[in-house]
Amino acid sequence: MTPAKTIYLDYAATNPVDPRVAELMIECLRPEGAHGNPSSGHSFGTRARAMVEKARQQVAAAIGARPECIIWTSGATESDNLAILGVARFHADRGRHVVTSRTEHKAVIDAFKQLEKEGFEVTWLKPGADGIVRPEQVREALRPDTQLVSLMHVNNETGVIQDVAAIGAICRERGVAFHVDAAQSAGKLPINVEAMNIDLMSITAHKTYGPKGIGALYIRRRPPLGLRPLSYGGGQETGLRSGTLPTHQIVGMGAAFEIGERDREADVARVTALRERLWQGLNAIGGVELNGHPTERVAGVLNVCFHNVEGESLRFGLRELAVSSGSACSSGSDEASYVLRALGRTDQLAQSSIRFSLGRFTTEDDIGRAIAIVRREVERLRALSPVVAQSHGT
Amino acid sequence: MTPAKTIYLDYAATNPVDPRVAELMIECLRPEGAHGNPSSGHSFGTRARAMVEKARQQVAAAIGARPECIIWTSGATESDNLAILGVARFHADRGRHVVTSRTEHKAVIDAFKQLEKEGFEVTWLKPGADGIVRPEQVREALRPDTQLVSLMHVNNETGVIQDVAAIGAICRERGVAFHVDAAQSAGKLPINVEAMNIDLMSITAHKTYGPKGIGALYIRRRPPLGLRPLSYGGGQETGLRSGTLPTHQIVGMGAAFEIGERDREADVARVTALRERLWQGLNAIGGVELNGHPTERVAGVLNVCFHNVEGESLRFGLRELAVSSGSACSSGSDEASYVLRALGRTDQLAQSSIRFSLGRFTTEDDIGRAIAIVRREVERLRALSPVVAQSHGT
Amino acid sequence: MEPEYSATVVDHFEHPRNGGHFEAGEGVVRGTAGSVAQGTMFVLSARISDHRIEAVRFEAYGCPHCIAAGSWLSERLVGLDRDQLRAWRWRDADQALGFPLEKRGRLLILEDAVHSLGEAWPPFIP
Amino acid sequence: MEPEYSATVVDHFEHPRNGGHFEAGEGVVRGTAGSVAQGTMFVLSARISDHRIEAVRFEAYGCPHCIAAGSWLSERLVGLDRDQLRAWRWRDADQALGFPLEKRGRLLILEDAVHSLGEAWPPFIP
Ligand SMILES: Cc1ncc(COP(=O)(O)O)c(C=O)c1O
Ligand SMILES: Cc1ncc(COP(=O)(O)O)c(C=O)c1O
Repeated sequence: MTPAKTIYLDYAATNPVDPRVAELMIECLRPEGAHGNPSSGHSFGTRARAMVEKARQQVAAAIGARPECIIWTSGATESDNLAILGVARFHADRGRHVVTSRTEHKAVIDAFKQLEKEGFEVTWLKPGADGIVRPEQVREALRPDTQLVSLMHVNNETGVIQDVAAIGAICRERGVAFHVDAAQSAGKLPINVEAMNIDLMSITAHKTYGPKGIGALYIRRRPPLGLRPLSYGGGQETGLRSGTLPTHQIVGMGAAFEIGERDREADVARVTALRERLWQGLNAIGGVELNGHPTERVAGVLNVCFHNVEGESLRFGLRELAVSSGSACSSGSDEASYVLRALGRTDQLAQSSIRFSLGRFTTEDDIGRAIAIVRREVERLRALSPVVAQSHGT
Repeated sequence: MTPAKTIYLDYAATNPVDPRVAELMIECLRPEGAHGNPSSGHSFGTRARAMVEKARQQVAAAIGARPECIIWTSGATESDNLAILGVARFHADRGRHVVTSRTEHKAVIDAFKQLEKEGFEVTWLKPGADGIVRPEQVREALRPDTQLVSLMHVNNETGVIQDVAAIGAICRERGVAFHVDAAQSAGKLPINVEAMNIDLMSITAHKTYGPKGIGALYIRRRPPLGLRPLSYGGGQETGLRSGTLPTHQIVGMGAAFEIGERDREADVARVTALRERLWQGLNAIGGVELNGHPTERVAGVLNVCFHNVEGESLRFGLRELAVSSGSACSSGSDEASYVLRALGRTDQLAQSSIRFSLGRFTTEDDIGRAIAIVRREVERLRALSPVVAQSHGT
Repeated sequence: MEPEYSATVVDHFEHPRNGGHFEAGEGVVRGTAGSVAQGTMFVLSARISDHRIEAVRFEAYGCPHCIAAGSWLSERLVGLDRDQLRAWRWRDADQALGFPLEKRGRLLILEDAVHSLGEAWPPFIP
Repeated sequence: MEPEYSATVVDHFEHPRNGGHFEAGEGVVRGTAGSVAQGTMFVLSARISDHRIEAVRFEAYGCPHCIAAGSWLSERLVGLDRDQLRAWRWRDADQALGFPLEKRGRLLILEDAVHSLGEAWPPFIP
């Protein structure tokens, strides 16, 4: 099975680079490109620096931030860790209670588990069966010694949207730092860090048609928020993130975010229509259920569980589709998605769930073919199943 | 002054990407490129994964390591921090003494300063006036509670080479973990981590004609060396470095290291000849001195101090040359290079020092023009100087 | 990473032989083991004639290895008598299909299904 | 990042006026301030005629701002008398050349050099 024949429906794992973005990156990589070290004082350096600063403005503009609040990282994983470990460790003497949810990305969950090892107490909020954490749950979790709340904007497995603005308002009112993992929402939903009272926000380029290996952390600067760096060195990015700045990567992220925000509404409308069509097609097969909230969801993600079909066989049967179950980092592992388990799905149903994620380059034809393939496989496997008779669906 | 007219002699700060490397990266960035997430199970993922693993072999082969000992990072800064903070923190209960030198890169120095804050005791070795740390100094510094020695292979400011093999042998004998920052030596000197008894080694692509923003840490695997990660998440790279792997960047680093090692001897011979010519030309101006050991040095770096010329005026006068004083991350700052200060240079002489660094794309013509420009400016500034009469040199 | 599947597994998974079941009736026996909650379930049904298995149908809920094993088995059981059925062991299937170590347990469920078929086979059936 | 230099600074740095010094002799006075160790040093020499400065030469060790300041000053001092020299203040140079805040101290060395020239100017010179 060559990738050419495979239909890519795994945009939530990573995106191809938009050709317009790739062009700009390629220019940087050419011999005549801006190859200087952005920290160097000479003309090669200042040329690269100017491109880095332009990209910072582009990214800042896309999320309603001031450019000096953006610091470059290697991706959302690093941004999440820098925000969570950074704030908690810096303010550890003021309090050791922190709050997050059970359906966060591993980068957040594992950072909080590390904090537990360092003596912090973590409140793990449990979302409802629809995947939503109610703002009231956050309010109830806050204590006088709470330093940080971290909740994602859009869940990577289900596409469910959290009401981060309402949660931000609660945190601001109580003077608790609020971190949002927005890896899956940038370019898909309107974001305004100021209006939403977000203090720290993780973003990454490769979920928004930019390159892999570059991300950013938004950090509120007024009043300043103390943060301990993860690593030390040349002192780039106001000392919070040392290391030579990768100009071509940053240029790519800047362009990707500018395009993402400019074309957002049109992109979302197109993707929503395709997703609707996919859902109608899958639903018609019968014995399927949507995972997560039916409407509070991002355009491109559809997570569906298939009754009476074993998960591994379903995935293998669908190998002409590049889709995923669980998140990419742990996919292929036999464990059921902890996100779907937290939403109350049984192990079996969680394992028989498939995340279809669509994006800018998904076509009508892709969707039509995908529906046909899923129908064929689900029906085929159900026909072999000893339990179909006694179940709902077919 | 446009970069086109400027002569790039700042290879030690960063390299342009070799066009052969750029081509491979560009292929990844195209719509038909390997854009999958290397952790995904589907064909897009496995295609990207295969490229990542090929690059791992290329990098491993270039340094005499087994591929499973290479883990990808965002650059040498992160590798240095992961190695130093990672080993020290993991083994903190077995001992809190660590050893390094005063002329390391900031990424090493500042990681050790952080360890001091965490209760470790650091022995800061002082190199001789030639920039060399004698292996005996290391032996004398070792104590029963020493956990880690970190010394760079090639100094980024002076190009001086440390005898890491001899130091490695001492550390191995004493069972102390030995980390080497080889950012400046990969592709310039033969490296064999096994033969040199190196336990951890930091490398970065952008000093070896690869892209900025990607590096690696070599970690000895047998016997295994405990390490605490800097950040947590998807569990990539055996849990030591989570985050989506940037295929195009890794492909670039792999190719850059393969080419670097294959062409090393020819490259070094060519660059050595150019550097010799540059040194002859500068020396003929008079009143100049080489910083660092005269022969134990890498081909491409020439750090020269100019008597009786004030540093800032010299640098501004030489702005047709992209050169640096100090390292890129701190250049432009008024402080004299701490590396040259540690070699016993006065503040004034350290400030009047220029690092010329040459590389694969430096031409005879570049060197000829550079010599003429330096002679012109140095003579011009000295003619205005009130102190030339009473000094050596002219 | 996705698990590896041998060519035999892929073949049987994509083109399962003898899927389904025989309607209950004279000369038809049925064996079953496992459950959906366990992630693996087999239902075997066999038509018996002249003290030997004449034909087998299988149904399976499980991973591709399990579906392939059901299909593969449906061909191998033909011609066996009741004692041979009761003596059947999982190793043959393992050898033919190359189950990964962590999936061996599922072959024991298959073995149980075969034995359950043997149990269901009344000694008096012709 | 490299410091910023105004167009005036760049012009004087690249084309310094009146660099060098007059040989000691009648009507020639010399003022000096600063040192290499301080990073900034000025030597001014002036030819005096009719109680006024007729011509100035400067030597400077220092940053581009300092070299520019020496050059700029060498043109401004012409025509000044002894009292004017002693009353000279650094603010004019700052205004003309735009010294960054952290370099203001170097202008005080320049002022010292001007005053030292004034001290060296014997009242009896014609
Ligand atoms: C919600 C969320 N957070 C964090 C990440 C990690 O991002 P990165 O791969 O850029 O480290 C991802 C995707 O992998 C994600 O979906
Ligand atoms: C010796 C040395 N170590 C570490 C680094 C940091 O490398 P990077 O920019 O890849 O983080 C550099 C260069 O910047 C260096 O020269």
